[in-house]
Parts: sequence; structure tokens; C-alpha cells
Amino acid sequence: MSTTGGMFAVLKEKVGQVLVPGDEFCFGAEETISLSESAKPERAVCGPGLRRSGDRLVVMKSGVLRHKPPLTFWIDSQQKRYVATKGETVIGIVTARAGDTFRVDFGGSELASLSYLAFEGATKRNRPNVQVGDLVFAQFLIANKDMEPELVCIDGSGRANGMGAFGAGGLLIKVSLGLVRRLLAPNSDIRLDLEQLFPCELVVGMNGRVWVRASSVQQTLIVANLLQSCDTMTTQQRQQLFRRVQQGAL
Amino acid sequence: MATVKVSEAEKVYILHGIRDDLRVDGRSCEDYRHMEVETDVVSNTDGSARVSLGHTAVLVGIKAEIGKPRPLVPDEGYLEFFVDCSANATPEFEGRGGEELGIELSNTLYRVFNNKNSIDLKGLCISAGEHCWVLYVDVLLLQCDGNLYDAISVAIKAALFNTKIPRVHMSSDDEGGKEVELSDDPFDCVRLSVENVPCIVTLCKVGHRHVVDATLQEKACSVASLIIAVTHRGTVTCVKKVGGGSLDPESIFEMTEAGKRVGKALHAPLMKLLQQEESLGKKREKVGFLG
Amino acid sequence: MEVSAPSNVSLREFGCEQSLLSRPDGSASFVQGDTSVMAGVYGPAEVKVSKEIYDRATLEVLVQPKVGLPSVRERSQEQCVRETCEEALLLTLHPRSSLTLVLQVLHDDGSLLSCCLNAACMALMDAGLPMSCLFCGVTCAISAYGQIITDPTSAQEKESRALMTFAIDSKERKVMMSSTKGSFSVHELQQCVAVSQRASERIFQFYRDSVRRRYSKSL
Amino acid sequence: MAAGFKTAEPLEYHMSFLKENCRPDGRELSEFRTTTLNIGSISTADGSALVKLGSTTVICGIKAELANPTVEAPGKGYIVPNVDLPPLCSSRFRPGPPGEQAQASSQFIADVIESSEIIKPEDLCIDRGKLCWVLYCDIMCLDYDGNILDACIIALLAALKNTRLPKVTVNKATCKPEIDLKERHELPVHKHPVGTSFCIFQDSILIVDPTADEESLSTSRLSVVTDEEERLCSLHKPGGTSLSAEKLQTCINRATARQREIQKLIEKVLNSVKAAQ
Amino acid sequence: MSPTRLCVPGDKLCSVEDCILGTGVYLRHGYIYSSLAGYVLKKNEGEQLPVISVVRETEVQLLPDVGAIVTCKVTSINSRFAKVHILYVGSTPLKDLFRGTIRKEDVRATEKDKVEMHRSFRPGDIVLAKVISLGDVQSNYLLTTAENELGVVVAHSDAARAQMVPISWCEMQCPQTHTKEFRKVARVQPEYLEA
Amino acid sequence: MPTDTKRVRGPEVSQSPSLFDCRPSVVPPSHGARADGRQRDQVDVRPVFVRCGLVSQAKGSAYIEAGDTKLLCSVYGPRETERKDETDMKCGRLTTDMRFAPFSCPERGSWIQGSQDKNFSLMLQESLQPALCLHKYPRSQIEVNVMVLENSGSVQAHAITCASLALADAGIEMYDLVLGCSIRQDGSSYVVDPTYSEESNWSSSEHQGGLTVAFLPSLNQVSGLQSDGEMAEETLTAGIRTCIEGCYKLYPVIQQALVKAVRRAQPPPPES
Repeated sequence: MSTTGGMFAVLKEKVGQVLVPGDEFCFGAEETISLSESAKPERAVCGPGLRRSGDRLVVMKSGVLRHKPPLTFWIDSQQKRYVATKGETVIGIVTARAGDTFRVDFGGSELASLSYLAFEGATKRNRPNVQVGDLVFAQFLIANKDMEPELVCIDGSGRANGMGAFGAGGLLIKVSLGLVRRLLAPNSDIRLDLEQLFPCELVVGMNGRVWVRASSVQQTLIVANLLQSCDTMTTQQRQQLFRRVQQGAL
Repeated sequence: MATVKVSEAEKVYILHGIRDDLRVDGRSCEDYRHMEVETDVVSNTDGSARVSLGHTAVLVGIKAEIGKPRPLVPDEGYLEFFVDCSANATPEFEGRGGEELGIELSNTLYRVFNNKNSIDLKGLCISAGEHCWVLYVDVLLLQCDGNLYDAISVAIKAALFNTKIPRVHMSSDDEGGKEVELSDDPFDCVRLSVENVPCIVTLCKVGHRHVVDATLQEKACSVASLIIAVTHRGTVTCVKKVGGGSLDPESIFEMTEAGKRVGKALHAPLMKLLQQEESLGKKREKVGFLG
Repeated sequence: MEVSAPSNVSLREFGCEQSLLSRPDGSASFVQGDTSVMAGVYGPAEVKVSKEIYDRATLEVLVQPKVGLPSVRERSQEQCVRETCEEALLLTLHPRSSLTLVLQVLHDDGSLLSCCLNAACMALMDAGLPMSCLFCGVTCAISAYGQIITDPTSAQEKESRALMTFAIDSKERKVMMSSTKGSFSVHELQQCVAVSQRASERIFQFYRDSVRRRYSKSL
Repeated sequence: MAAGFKTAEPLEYHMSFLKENCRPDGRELSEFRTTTLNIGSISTADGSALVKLGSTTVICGIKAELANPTVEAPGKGYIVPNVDLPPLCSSRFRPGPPGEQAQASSQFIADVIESSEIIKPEDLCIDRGKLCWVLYCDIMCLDYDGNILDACIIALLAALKNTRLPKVTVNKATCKPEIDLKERHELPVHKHPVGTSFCIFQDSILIVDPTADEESLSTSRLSVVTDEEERLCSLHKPGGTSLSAEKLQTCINRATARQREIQKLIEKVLNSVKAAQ
Repeated sequence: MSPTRLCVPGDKLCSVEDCILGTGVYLRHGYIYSSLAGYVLKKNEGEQLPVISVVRETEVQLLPDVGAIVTCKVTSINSRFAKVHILYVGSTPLKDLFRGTIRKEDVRATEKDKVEMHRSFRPGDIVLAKVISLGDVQSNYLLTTAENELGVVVAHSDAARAQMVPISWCEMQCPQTHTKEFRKVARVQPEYLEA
Repeated sequence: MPTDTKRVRGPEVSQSPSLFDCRPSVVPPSHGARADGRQRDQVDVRPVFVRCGLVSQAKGSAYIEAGDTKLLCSVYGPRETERKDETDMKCGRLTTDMRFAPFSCPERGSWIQGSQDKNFSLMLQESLQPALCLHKYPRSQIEVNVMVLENSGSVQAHAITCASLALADAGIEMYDLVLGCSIRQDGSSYVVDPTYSEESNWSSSEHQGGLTVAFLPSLNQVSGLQSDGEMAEETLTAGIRTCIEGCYKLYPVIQQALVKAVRRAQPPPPES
């Protein structure tokens, strides 16, 4: 048992280490934890892979313990299957129309629904030009375990804000969810390395789908392949590979 | 089984007609529709026949193969029935629908032939307990327009009439083992006696009367039918009530009586026709497979 | 005949690799001596209406033998593995979805059920499915001379007069699953459970080391 | 009130009883339902028994046939047990090939036969390497109200005790067996394994002889099979909530007591059958 | 005729001129026959003729019928409808599973276009509803909760799984965490409470 | 045949010991008294023992024992129809499944259902359906399961009787009970409610046949009829009459069993 205050110290000590399901941390009486984002500064926020059980904090996924000051903790795991989370943006494939909604496959356990009206400027008369088979970049409006997830292509103020159906061209690839998070992190080193290589458009969905378009098909393919191989490489290996590509060796 | 939708008004019309012994197509209650029989229509079988009755069409092929007698009756050969309900006949046969009907039809055929006299099973035995002829009777439904049982039974009788089983000799080799030798001469073959093969008559109860060879419309007006397998002597080898309704005993007795009468009368013209066709031999005019 | 438990538990050499298959959402191979099992996990995925459970995920386990079709024996193993996994997984977090665990036996040289359990646990972890604890499988054989042999080979299994496989949880080291063959006394059973609990410590440490190796690149 | 609660919130309904150390059917936690036995009622079988455990009804019929032994075991016969859960016995089972539960039960019974040595396969040998008996032990559930494993073992044991095999002689000249169906002899039954099944509720409450409802709501099941020498023939716990050593010992003690009760019951019924003949 | 007369299906009970048909009987050729095995019951309800019925131990309301009040458990929801399992018809428990659907437009009587399914029901909730249609080939029984007396009667809180207490027609509260959750709450009437 | 992977398997082939029986098999006599002492050419059915409500899990159930023939039937439903089509919207569906326990016949049977069992199931369905008020059960199906525990002849007929009892026990609305009876024609004489050996051992004379009738006693309707073998039309009609007579003999026993079951389930309601 850790002493009061020492609990967070123990947790912080473990940051960056690999934990497995069943690992536990005990809270002292004064320490509280909040499951909601709107935590007061002294409360710890329990992120993905962690769960509160009574007065304990229990690990439920294997991975690396991460910490974001002041007291946000989560497990960074290399998971392939995406689980819908409210507010996250994903790339989905329109698989069917049902009534006045589209059914969208986003790689989760069930299809999400996407209303005809959830596009910028769409009205009952003016329906968006989206066909079955099209790719959409959309955000989760509803995502919880009790309900069918629902996507929208507009933000709170009704703007597209970068979301909507994709145009022609480009290539969709699938990468690990861990890589997606690294790509989306502020000042992502992979992204910086790529930018130095050659200009390309990159749309990253939290569901592990990445859409790439560069100036030529050849360059698009190179970027796609580089990204997919990033998953299994250390930083040095990656930088070495990027250098070789830049030199035209590959 | 293939069904059609019949409106209430049509039902009343059909019912009243039958009450007055006048059916929609002009027949009286115990008349068959036009029937065509053609034998030897499939070359790779030992016997075959095609029968059409109205728009119902069935094809029967018989293959004779050497097998082992059943342990309980070592001195007899046996028959195997298989009814294939092709999805061509009616779209309802697609998937499991056809399979179930096929099992029902073939089970009934086993019952119809489950007696000692229909086919001389002892004659199919080659050596007791070891070898016998097995006749595989394959029925293919080409088109369904009601009254499948009757059409199938006529086709089977015709195909059995047409069946030629190669003659076999038993020879013993040096070590005392026995071997079956088939005759090399394709014309050296045995024919089956089909005299006692029964024909099925289906009687469909419509209103207070019953009709023979019901069309699909007439069937839709009926709650139950009786099928009766009758030999040329009038012996009944199988009766069976089919359909979801019930029948009162008196009408069953009327129906069996009618069935016997109609069935008995069916045999003589059929045999005559078969023999006539046989005598024409190769010269006969082929109507064509689906003619 | 009184059984004698070895003072230190001996296990064959273990090996494990996670994430080695690209199609499943989680995968692992587990090797115990010459016994080896490959596990793949799919899900949480869409569930058939007939199998849908309104408040939790539906788990299906398939055991594929090295040769031939799965038989009644595999069905019994599937049941043991499935109910063990169901206890460890937090299935209520993914209601109305399906999880599928496929265990392909690559080679059987004894202790197969425990190897299946170990492969299953590593694959579930790799898939990132929420779990309340880990579990491991331990097989014990009681030899004709009354010795307890942990993690026996096929030959040792054949010569044994009793064979027991347990699944042990990582939280309290209690018995989650038990499957036995042959007859044995209560005392022998207690000894085997104790030995298995000790063995489980080593296996859980091995799990932790394997996972650490896997995440070494992202540390 | 009670009926409504039972269907809408079955777990809460059961827990409300278990917390008071009793069960919805009025039993105590460690109490079995009434066990009744009917031996030898099927004349078409070589041995048969019908067991009722409360409402749960299981019938076992044994048919002996002749076969060639395998090359690997020329001196052994075959014992082929199968458990069937037909749609007749409960609406939870659908027509078609056996489901997982039926298959796992069949395997369990096969394991118990092998582990307990209830029948030695050597006893089924007629002519080494040439001819042996196959005992088809077909067990069928007629009414499924939980705990079929215990009922199956009792039915199997009683049916085997009731089995009479016809006399076989191998004709020296023809090498063919000759059988006298009228002259029959008993089958040596070496052990008397009896099973006791438990269910665990909410990680700690242990109940014996669960009904179908209790089985489906519990978090774990456990079956202990013991013989007359108090040796364990099977400790079968297919997963679920983990169990402490103390609880396990409680289960084993209950199982040994149950074994004695059932062995007595079988003897009693067998004697009354013999007396009636 | 003895009041405790027993009959089996097919028994001729009386002429149609003597009685009015109740339940468990049928009419054939001017006579009333029993269609059940049970007790014959004649009731005088002020009419000229008594009503004749055959009754059994349980009410023979075996199937949900249009207009029946049913108790059901929510199994899944999406933005358009909730799927439920029907557990009771009136106060008779069903032995077998029947599925029903509550469409968004049938949740409540007012402001139908503002209904949000996840603010009305959650999986696991016990709901009182009324059958409005037997549905067609594709669909299940269609149910409605658009009456004050219909809606959620039992719900468990997301946080503590504790049974919540209704505090208004659209909110329920967890007694442990005091968090409020939205539901289409039924104003429970005593006659349904026993279910 | 593909190997059955869902059952414990035995050897590839095994043979029934009766094939090697060293004693000559006894053919039952074709004249005089029957093996069990019953009379030939008379409506001499075996006394039946019937009991309702033995299967606790079923909505209704019945057990029938006639001589050594033992059958159990359970009824489930009405429950939601699995495969729906238009007619199911107005009318309920009746499904039947009749099976033989592997140990029920002198020769061990396979677990896998043969086409013979399907034939039994079909006749059971067609015989029961006319008696049921299926229009009272829209969108649902009623399932009848029959298990033959011991086959000592006339199983189809007893299965029909047993199933109609189980349906009535389940409280399914019916126009009438359905009773079954079989006869076996053997030359010029016949036996009613034949045993297994009377069914399977035919003497060599001509005109052998079997006939099973399902009958609604109160409505005087035949709901099921099936025969095989060879019979003159007059013999057949006489046989049908005999079977109907056999059904009437059974009728009071079945009525009483059902009345007893109702009384056991519940005391009489108070007089209004």
C-alpha cells in the first residue's frame, strides 16, 4: 500500500513502463479520480486502458503507461481494432443507404449511421452528392456502448471544418491505431520527416485509416508504403529509411 | 409444393362447376388431361421415359448397377428412388423447398413399391447374399402444373418397361472365388415385367366431390387429397392422405372406389401405347426432348 | 502411494510472439517445449442477431487440431478456454458485439490445453481487449511413481496415472478452470494445485517480459 | 409480485433467496433434489436406466454390437458414450446436430468412463485381435432442468449394472461368431463413480445440484466425480469465477457423501428389480 | 349441468340457442364445442343467455395482441428505434421469446420530432408498452409508449448499476451517485406494479 | 458417409449380434391367437397407459405406453416463427419432429435422422394440423416433438394420439382430439395394433399390408391415412373402418387422462 500522495508518485514512477491487465494502484482517502474530462486540477483523469474499481485504479489493457500533466493517465497500447469514441474523427466507407441515413463502415463492431442532413449546407431538398462506396471523413456525434454510433460531417456550428466526402484520387491505407496517434500528436516526428520528403496530402482517421495523395501515383505509393512500415521500426531505423528514399535509393 | 393464388370468386366458380361435373377446362370429374408418353429419351441410362400431363412434365431415368443385397433379404435386389425437384420447374423449389418435396415424393414411391409383386425383386438377385441388381430410379421434375404423383408413376412404369438389364454369368476363378461377368453383347439383356407395376391416381376433394388429375387452381380450392396406387388388377399398394385438411370416412370410401376404377382403366391403354412404341423401334418419330 | 512435489517447478522452455498475424485484430503464438499453438482474435465485431447478448459481448472459441476436423474433444477444450476467457475479459464494455478466438494447434507434445490457454491470453492482450486480470494454464502429471511433473511431454502424459490442467488467475492465484484425467486422491489434487500456483508465477513473469519486449520499440 | 420479478430480473430474484441461504424451490444450498431411478425398463436395449433428479429426466440405453478391435489395442473393446439433448427436453435446444453443450457432455462422460475404469475395455474382448464388443451407451435427456452431468453418470452406471451381454462362441470351422441371445451374462462393473455438480453465484455462494435457471445465472460451474474408494475421477470446472482451496474441499466432501447415497440407491433398485423377476 | 364439469377439445357443450360463445369454445353446425381441455364455465352477465367458456389454470392469453399492454426489456437502441423483448402480456409471463420494436415516433405523444432515443431508453430497461400492430413479414410487433402510463418502469444507473428512482416524466436519479439520467418514464399505476 | 465429428465415434463398422443368432428365428403364427394372447380379426387394441405433463420444461407433454411401445411427446410454443412468409401473418405454423432413440428398436439406430423419420414426422404433421385452430396463433409456430423410447409396433398411430394429448395439455386450441390406430393385413386375416414382430415378419401369403389411420372422433373426420403392401380395395375400406373402431376404443382412456391432468393442475373454479 502506498501512502497518501505517494500513490500518484507510484503511478508517475511507472510512467513509460509496460503494464499488463490486472496491475493495480491503490488510492488513498484524499485522492479522487474523475472519469470525466472536466476534472478539477487535483483530480486524476483516467484515460484509455485504465479503469476505476472501488478505491483502486486497475489496468485493463497491456501497453505503456503515459501521463499528461497534471494528472491524466492512460495506457498507450498497440491495438488494431478501433472502438468508436465520441468526438473523434474517422475515415469511413459508405456501404448502404437506409431511409434518410447512410450506413458507414468505420472498422468498428457495427456500422455507424450518417444522416443526409449532417453535411454542410444540406437540406431536405438539397441532398449531398454521396454514393455508396464513397469515402467520408466524419466525426462521432454519438458513440457509446449502448447505442449504434452516429457520425456527422459538420461541426457544432454547422460547418464542414474539413469533413465530408472525399474527391477522386488518393489512396486509403490501414495502419495501427498507435501509429495514428503518433501521426496526430503535436509536432509528430514522422509527419515532419514525411514533409521533408515530398509534398503530400494526408488525412488521418482515428480508426487507423489514412488517406494519402501526392503529386504522382508513384509518390503516393511510396508514402503509403513508408507509413505502413513505420509501425515496426524504431526511430533510427525510420530515419535511416527516409534518408535512403530521399537519396533515391528506393 | 407449387401453389397458385386463387381469389374467392374464382373458388366459388370452380366449386360450382365441379358440383355439376364440369371443370374449368371442360373435363368431367374423372377425366385426365392430355397425356404424352415417350420412352428411351436419355441415352446414358438403362431405361428412361418422359411423361407430360397438361403442363406437368417429368423425366425418369433408370440405372441398373450391381450391389450387395440387403442383409435381411439376401435373395432379392432392390430399388432406390430419388426425386429431384429442379428449380426450373417452379421457383419455389429453390433452396430447401424442393428438397423437402423431393423427400416426400421419394418416400411415397418406396411405399408404393413396398410389396412383393410390383417388381420381381428375386429376379434381380445375381447370387444370394453377394450380388444383386440395384435399380436407381431418378425422377426429375421438369415442370409443375399439378398432379405430380400420377405423372411420376406413369413415367416410372414406362421407364421400367423400357429398362434393359445386361445379362450376367457367374464364373468361378482358379481359387474358387466367384466373379460376375457381364455379357458383351449389348442386345443380350433382360427385360422387366411391368405388368404389376402400379399407377398412382390422385383424387382431390373439392367441395363435396372429388376430381382426378387436378390443376393447380383446383388444388388451391381443396383441403385434402387422397393418393391411391392401383395395379391393373385393382389391387391397392398404397393410399395416403396428403394436405392439411381432413376427410370424412364416407368420402374416403367413395374416393378409393373411384381411384380403383380410374387406376385400373389407366393400365391397358398405357401398356398398349408402350408396346406400340417399342414395336416401332428406331423408326419411331422422335418428338424431341421437350417436344 | 504418496506423491512428492518437486521443490522447484520445472517448466520446458517457453516462447511467445505477439502480433505476428496481419489479419486478426490480435494474435500470438505460444511454445512450450515442442508444443506450439497459434492464436488469433477477431473483434469486437458485428454479431449475428441469433447470438447477440444485450448487455455483453459474445465470445466464440474455435480449436483447430493439427490434422483433421475438430471433434468432440476439441469442443470440450473450446468450452474450457471460452469460459476462462469470459471470466477474465470485461465483456460488458462491448455489449452486442462478437469476439472470436481461433486456436490453431501447430504441434502437440503434451500439455496442449495449458498451451492453448497461454496462447489465448497473450492474443487477447495483443488485441487490446479490456481484461480484469490475466490467466495462465498449467498441466501437471502424476507419474506411475507418484512424482508430480509440471508441463509434461506427450510421452510423460502417456505414462502418467493422472493428468490435471488448471487455469490460474493473476490476481489471487486461484483456480479458474480445471480439467482432469485419471483418478487421484484429494491430497494429490491439493499438491498439484499448489505446484501449479507456483508455476503460474513464472508464467506471469514470462508474459510480462514478452509484452515488454513487444513494446520496447515504443518505449 | 414474485412471478414478475422472476422473469424481468431473474438474477436479482435468485440472489434474494440465496442471501437467506435458501433457494426458490425451497431447498437448502447443499441439498439435492429427489433422485429416483428406474432400471431395465427398455426391453429393446441390452441394459437401460431412467434417472430423475427433480424434474431433470435422463434415460440411458446400452446396445452391444460386434466389431473388429483396432490394431493398436487388439485386446480391447469399445465403449461409445453419447449424450443427446433433443429439442423435446427444453426449448433452449434446436433440432439438428448436437450443440456445444451436448458435445462437451459426451466428452465429459467419455472421460469419466476412461478415468474411473468403470468398465475395463479388456473385458469386452471376445477373440483377441479379431472380435470384440462395442458398447453403445446412448444417453438422452427427456426433460432438461439443469445438472444433466450428474443425472447422466447415474443413468450410465445403473444401465451398465443392468447390462446383460449374450453368450458368444467363435465357430472354429467358419471363424464366424455364434451368438445365443437367450443366454446372457452380467458385465463386470469395477467402479461406481458418481458426480456432484455445483454452481457458484456472485463469486462466493456455492449451491449443489443446480436447476436450469440456476445454471444459466451462475458465474461458474463445477463437477466433482468420486468413486467408492473416495478417489477423484474428475474435477471438471470449465472456467468461470475462480474458486479457493477451502471451497473446493467443501465440494469434495459433499461429493463423497453423495457417492455413498447413490451407490446405495442403485443397489436397492437393482435388488428390487431382481426380486420382481 | 354440474358447475365443475370438465371437458376436452371436441366435446359438444350445448346448442348455440342456449348460450353465447365465450373463450375456449367454437361453433359448428349450430352447436358449441370445446376447443380446450378445462372447466366449463357459464356466466350470466345480465343478458338473456349465459356466456359459456372453457377455462384452464392460466389465462390463455398466450400471444401479444393489438391493444394489449406488455412489459418488455430493451435490448438495443439506435437513433430511429429501440428493440425490445416482450416478457409479459398483461400479467401473464410469456414462456417464449417475442421481439418488438418501439419506433422513435411512438415514444411519446407530444413533440414527436424532438424525441431522442438515448434520452428515452437504455438497454436493460424494463418498459411498459402497448401493442399497436402485429407488424408485417419483415418487422416485429410494433409497440408504443405514447401514453402517460407507459414508458420505463425499472432502470439501472450507468455509474453504479443501482435501480433508479423516477423524479419526473423524463428523468430518473441514481440513489447512490445522485446522477440524473433521461428516460421516458411511466407514471406507474398500481395495477401494473406487480409485474 | 461423412464422419460425424459432433459425437463420440466408435469403430467404422459394427454388427448387431442378432445377425449371428444361432437359434432359428421364430415367425409369429399367421392364424390362431397372437403371441401376446390378443385376438385376431377383432378390434383388440393393447391397453394403453397415458400420462400428461411429465416434461417440466414444455408447455404441454404426454407419455403413452401400449404394450412395450413407449413414446414421449412435448409441445413448445406458440413462439415466434423462424422463417416468416405471408401466410404466417394470419395463421400459425405447426412443426413436427419425430425421432427414434438409438436403443428403441431391436437393431441399434443411428443418431442421424433418416428419411424414414421425416416420413413419420410428415404424417404426424398432416394428421394433427386439421385439428388445430391455427388461425388463433398468427406470427407464431407450435412445435411438436415426439421421441420413441421403445418401438414395439404401431408407433406412428400412437405418436399421433400422444401428440394430440400433449397439444391439449399445452392448452393449444383444437377442434378435436386426434387418435391413431394401425392394423396389419395378413392374407385374409388382420391384426389390430400390431407389435414390432407382427409388423416386420411377413408370412409368404399374398395380400400383405399395413394401414394407419388418424381420426377425429367428435367431428368424425379422417385426418391421416397411409397404407403400404397390397390390399384389395374392399379390404382397405374394411381396414379403415376397423381402425376407426380402434380409435373409438381408445377415446375414453384419452379423455379421462386429459380430464385427470386438468384436475391435477388446478382445483375447479368457484361457481359464478
